[in-house]
Amino acid sequence: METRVQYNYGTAIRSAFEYLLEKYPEVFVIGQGLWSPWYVGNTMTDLDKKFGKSRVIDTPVSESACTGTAVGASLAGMKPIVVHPRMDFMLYAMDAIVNQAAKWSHMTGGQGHPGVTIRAIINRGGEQGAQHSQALHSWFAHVPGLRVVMPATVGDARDLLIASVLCEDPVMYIDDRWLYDQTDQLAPIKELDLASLHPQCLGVGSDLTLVSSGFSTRLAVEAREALLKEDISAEVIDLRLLNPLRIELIVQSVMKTGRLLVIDGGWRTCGLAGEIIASTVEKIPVDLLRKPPVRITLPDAPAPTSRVLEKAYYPTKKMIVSKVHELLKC
Amino acid sequence: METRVQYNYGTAIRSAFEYLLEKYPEVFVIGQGLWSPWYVGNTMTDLDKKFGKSRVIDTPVSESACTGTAVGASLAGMKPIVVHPRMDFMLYAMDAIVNQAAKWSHMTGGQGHPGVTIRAIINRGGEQGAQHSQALHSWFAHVPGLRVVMPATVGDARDLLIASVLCEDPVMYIDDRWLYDQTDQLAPIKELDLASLHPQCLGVGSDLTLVSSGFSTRLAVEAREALLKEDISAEVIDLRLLNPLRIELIVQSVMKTGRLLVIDGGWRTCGLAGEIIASTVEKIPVDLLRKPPVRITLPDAPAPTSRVLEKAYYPTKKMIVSKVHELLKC
Amino acid sequence: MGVDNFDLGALADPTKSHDSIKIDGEDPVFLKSQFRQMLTIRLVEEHLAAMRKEGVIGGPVHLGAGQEAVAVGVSTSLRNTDRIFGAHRSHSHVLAMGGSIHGLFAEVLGRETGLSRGMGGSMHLWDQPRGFYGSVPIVAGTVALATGAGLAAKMSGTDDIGVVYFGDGAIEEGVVHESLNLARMLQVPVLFVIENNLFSSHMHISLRQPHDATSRFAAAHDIRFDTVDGNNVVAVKNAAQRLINHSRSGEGPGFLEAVTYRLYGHVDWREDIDVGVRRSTEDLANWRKRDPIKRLFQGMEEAGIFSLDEQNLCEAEIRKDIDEAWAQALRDPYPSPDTLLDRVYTKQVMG
Amino acid sequence: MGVDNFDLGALADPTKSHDSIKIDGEDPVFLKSQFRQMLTIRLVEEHLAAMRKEGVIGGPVHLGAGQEAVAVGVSTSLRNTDRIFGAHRSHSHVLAMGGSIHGLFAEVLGRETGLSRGMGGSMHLWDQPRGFYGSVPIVAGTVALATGAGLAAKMSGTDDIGVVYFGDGAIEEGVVHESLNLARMLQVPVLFVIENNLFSSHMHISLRQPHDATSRFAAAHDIRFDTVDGNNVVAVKNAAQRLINHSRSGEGPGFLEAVTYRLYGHVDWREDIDVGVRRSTEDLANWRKRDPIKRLFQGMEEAGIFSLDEQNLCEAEIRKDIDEAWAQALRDPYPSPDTLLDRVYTKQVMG
Ligand SMILES: Cc1ncc(C[n+]2csc(CCOP(=O)(O)OP(=O)(O)O)c2C)c(N)n1
Ligand SMILES: Cc1ncc(C[n+]2csc(CCOP(=O)(O)OP(=O)(O)O)c2C)c(N)n1
Ligand SMILES: [Mg+2]
Ligand SMILES: [Mg+2]
Repeated sequence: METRVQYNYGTAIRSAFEYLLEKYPEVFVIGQGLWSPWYVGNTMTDLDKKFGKSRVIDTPVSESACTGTAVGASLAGMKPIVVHPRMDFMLYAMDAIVNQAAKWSHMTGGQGHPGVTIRAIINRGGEQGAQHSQALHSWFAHVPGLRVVMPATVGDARDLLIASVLCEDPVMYIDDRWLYDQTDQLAPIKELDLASLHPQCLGVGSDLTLVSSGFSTRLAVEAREALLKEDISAEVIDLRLLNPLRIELIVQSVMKTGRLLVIDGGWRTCGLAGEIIASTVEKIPVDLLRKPPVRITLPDAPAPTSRVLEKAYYPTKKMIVSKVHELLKC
Repeated sequence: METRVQYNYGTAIRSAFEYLLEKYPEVFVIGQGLWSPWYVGNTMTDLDKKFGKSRVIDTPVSESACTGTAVGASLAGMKPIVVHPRMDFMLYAMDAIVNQAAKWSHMTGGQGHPGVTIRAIINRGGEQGAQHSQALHSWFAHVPGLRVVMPATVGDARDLLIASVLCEDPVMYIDDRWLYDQTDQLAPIKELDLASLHPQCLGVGSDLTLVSSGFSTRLAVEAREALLKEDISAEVIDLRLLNPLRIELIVQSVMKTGRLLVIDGGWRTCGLAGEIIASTVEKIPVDLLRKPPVRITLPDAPAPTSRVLEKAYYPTKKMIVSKVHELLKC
Repeated sequence: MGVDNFDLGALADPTKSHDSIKIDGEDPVFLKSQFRQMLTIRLVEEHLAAMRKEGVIGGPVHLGAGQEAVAVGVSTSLRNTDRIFGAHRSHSHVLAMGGSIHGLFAEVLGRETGLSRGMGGSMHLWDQPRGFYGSVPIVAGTVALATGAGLAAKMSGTDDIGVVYFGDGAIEEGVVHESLNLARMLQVPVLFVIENNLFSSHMHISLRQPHDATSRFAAAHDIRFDTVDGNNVVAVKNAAQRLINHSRSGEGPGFLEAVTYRLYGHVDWREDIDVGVRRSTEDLANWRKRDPIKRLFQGMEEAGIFSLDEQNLCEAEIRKDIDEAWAQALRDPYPSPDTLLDRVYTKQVMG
Repeated sequence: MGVDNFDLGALADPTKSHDSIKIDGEDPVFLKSQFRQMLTIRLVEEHLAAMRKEGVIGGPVHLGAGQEAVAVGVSTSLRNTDRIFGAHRSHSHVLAMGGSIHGLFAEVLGRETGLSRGMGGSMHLWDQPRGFYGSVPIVAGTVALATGAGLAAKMSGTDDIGVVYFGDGAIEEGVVHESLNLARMLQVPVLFVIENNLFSSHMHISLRQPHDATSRFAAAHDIRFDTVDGNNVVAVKNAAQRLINHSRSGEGPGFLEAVTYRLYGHVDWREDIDVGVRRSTEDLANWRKRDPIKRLFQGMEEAGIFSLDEQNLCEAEIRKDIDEAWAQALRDPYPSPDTLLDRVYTKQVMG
């Protein structure tokens, strides 16, 4: 029998870094806070000491050049990971990500492969406010050429980071600090192929379909458990990969349940939740839908600071449960 | 009777600049190419000569600082317009737009008003390729705090630019060079209030609803005319304002027609077309939909250069007409 | 191409500049007010440190204790029609313009009566009536904004200026370099104040830049600059005044590099001794000898214009203000949750 | 802080440096190959100008005629394991590394046989087997990329270097300043080659920067630099060689400012005489006297190692190559429209 080891989401990420840095000399990590004990939680502790400061590089406050440097290194055969301790800071690095990394393969006729991994951390709450709380995954899902990964489970936190780094395309790996305390027993590492990754069903159900990714999946799983106690059976589908989006499993599920609720921790307009609804309804005969699909997202407002407003701002398990009640009414 | 004057889309924009610069001393324009005869088509010809180079400012190649400077000037009571001759270049300016302009009102408790207008030109085709062709309006529609305007008609090109500049919020005004040759007779300028702007119906119909904005609206209008010849009656709704999005008119129309086709010149995943579909189906009893809604967008690929690929890349009137045929098939 | 002054030398050496501030020729009344302002800022921040440690404050506070002479010295020449911008470490910038302690406290506590009406917390301050046009925690996020606010002043024909406080870390962001060039080309009246405290969070400047004098960039951009001991309020004041006069009289931007040190760590109450390089207990002890408040006190005491008793009295008065302001802020209401969407736009969407 | 050399002076003066190139001590065979390369690039670009004017070429071409000495001089010290990046005006950068004329033509015409397989056109070139890692039209878009490619070489333990060609406009983008600092701090083997042609599209450098010597930024970032007459291939070659040796031997980045001028306007075949300031007919005539090809010819002719006949023969051979390559490219197939989605990702999504 395989021996399984206990991890939390944070240490699972760290173990992926360790695996990559040990096995692949082309891997290096660059970003702000990598020599600090606090910047990225417990996900990179002492990696600089173990692998040296020339492979785990802390940097000046220069998101644009650091990201571009990683893109360039990847074109030259390295497998760099650039770390942004907050996704908000990446707004300085959009050219490197969107104009360069995402386009290079296409523009060069498939000859250039910027296999860079961009680790973007969602780090919200704690009264940090509008510039320190953003979850911009929908933006990156909009950009062809990027792969976007959003692990919800401890296992995916580790294995999808490895798959991202080994992938020859530019990958946005988006983790959420609200997940770091989740624990699980993990089997030994298997290298996965990102191009053949599917969404996963984290709980079978027949009354309705819940779709989500990242931290929202945790809420969905918790809501499913609460609903089970009321004899409501929700199917939970965790997206994992937002770009290219694979919708088949969701379509199948909604064909079965006839009801769809999408939960997303990003903004509503032109966001992921709307995309899931649109992609699903496009593919389903209208008479199989029992109710109009519904989404729970952030309200279309920047993140507030004051704790009372933060409480009103973020989706909760309770909101999901009560939306499900509405959806199942008559 | 009002006297009407002949404009094309390009000269209509220029007349808006002229009106604003003449009437409002707080208005100034800053951006690349403003002293050039070719950068921005015919939309700003000789404004620098008429109003002086200190109010019509050509700049170094520094999109980030120029945009931030306009944001700061607007906080201090000016009504600046920053011009980006290609939307692609704005990827360097995302911090100023998304972290700053979009958030300032909220973060300061409604005290700071960055009433800046950011004119972003979609300037594609002509074998210019992936970094010179982007239409990122869906991104900006995703960001609360920004207003996003996309004029499709000659009248809107003029009047919505004026409304954008007079608005106290940050506005992305997005025009498309493929529209510049459209002509119309315009009545004298009336100052509109962006906050009370609605989508407009550009052609009543009963068989299906076409929704679009910007250049896609031109395609939709042309397709409507072609369809009329086959006795197919399409309702065309032009969005005008993408953020905050106002969906009521579309919902009403689809309640009537039961069929929805959205056309958008941006990418598909997490884009505007999907949002329109999601927002509409959420609000409509499922049994009123006769067919699953459909969208026509760019394929999820960067813009190619080679002319044969360009031809395959961009939506056309023909594609709309044939999609409509499918939608109406039994 | 020879450039001779890329390094701060003694200005960055914590064993230097422990001497009392030379106050010859300065007005005693004025000096006492500078002292009082600096002490107020210090005590306010110490209070915030304690309350954050206790958990009463829910969000991060970036304390500038040790750096008070910069904002106080610069603000001497500012007025409330100027347009001043800060960053994540901006309590001093607001208070030095006469900002309300209660307004700051209420904001840090997320109350409706706060400077930003409870929508900003410590990292997003707004006090426009006093000339403070806002601070935000995106590093370098306000540098171009201040340039624009200065440009606006120029275009309106006033002699007001833009001001932005930023750090030795912020100058590593490309937008700062773009802003310096743009400000210079448009001859914008804006003062770039760099509080060079030698650190960007855990990273000493030697880990981030090949030289520690950031004014080398002002030189490269042809912007008039000065470099001063940022823990000497008189020196800061005089240099700022010269640069501000230069901008007010239409001669374009200025750049003031004030070398200083923060006595707390990067965020909250800790000292960050264990973090990064060159932030040793010894260094910190030395920088404490260079405390801008202590050194001004010594200078005034030696000149016979101020005494320990006066200082104690002053301190007691400030503490009373702080206690009252804090107590009031704790009683103040939070914003109502149903206002969450009210300020996303200036006007709500209308029918 | 004194900096004494912020301005290009005579190097930017079109009435100066009309003299023939001094070739003392240079190998004649080598010089002739430099000449041939420059002439090839010139004739290729003149052909492109004509074909663009005729409408045979569908997309924009940014011609660097007049600037050939830069790429040719620099490439002398490069090898195909280096990692070279360009921008919108990069025909010369590819050709100087031995890139195929036919590959370039086919690319400009959008054919499958092009350097980028018809997916890039003139503004997106790729020739990795010859060390060319790509060019793109986003101004300054490749500067950080080249830094990364240089870093990769260093990490792999080779003495290959990164190289990036960019312009006096590009240096106004913040990312360039960030890259200079990062390259310096990580001691990256990368050569920043700035082709200072005094213009960014219609804007003369005096409208955009307070000084015209961009190497002042290299100085501020503590990067070794040199400034040369970019129309003198020998001077470029020697300066580049020194800086490249410095990088190859592990001493970090270098910065080469080559002052030059483009004989065409910003884009396509026009001369842009009417546009902007300081691009007068007179200036252009003077810069033609400073033509890098003409001046090398003169130098070689005066030294008795080259003649008009030899030049004519050389030109005829090149023209033949060009005609053949063009004819072939016109016959080559376009990419098939159903490959539109094939290269968005390296692998297609699988079942
Ligand atoms: C764009 C961005 N990058 C990184 C950070 C994280 N960060 C917050 S403060 C800080 C240090 C900035 O140093 P400096 O500008 O010297 O200011 P100081 O903290 O010394 O006052 C950093 C890196 C951020 N807030 N924004
Ligand atoms: C980010 C961005 N901003 C603006 C442009 C428009 N543009 C194209 S080339 C150019 C001039 C660049 O000048 P320089 O770097 O000196 O290169 P040169 O054209 O002189 O070779 C500009 C502004 C662009 N392509 N990308
Ligand atoms: Mg600092
Ligand atoms: Mg140039």
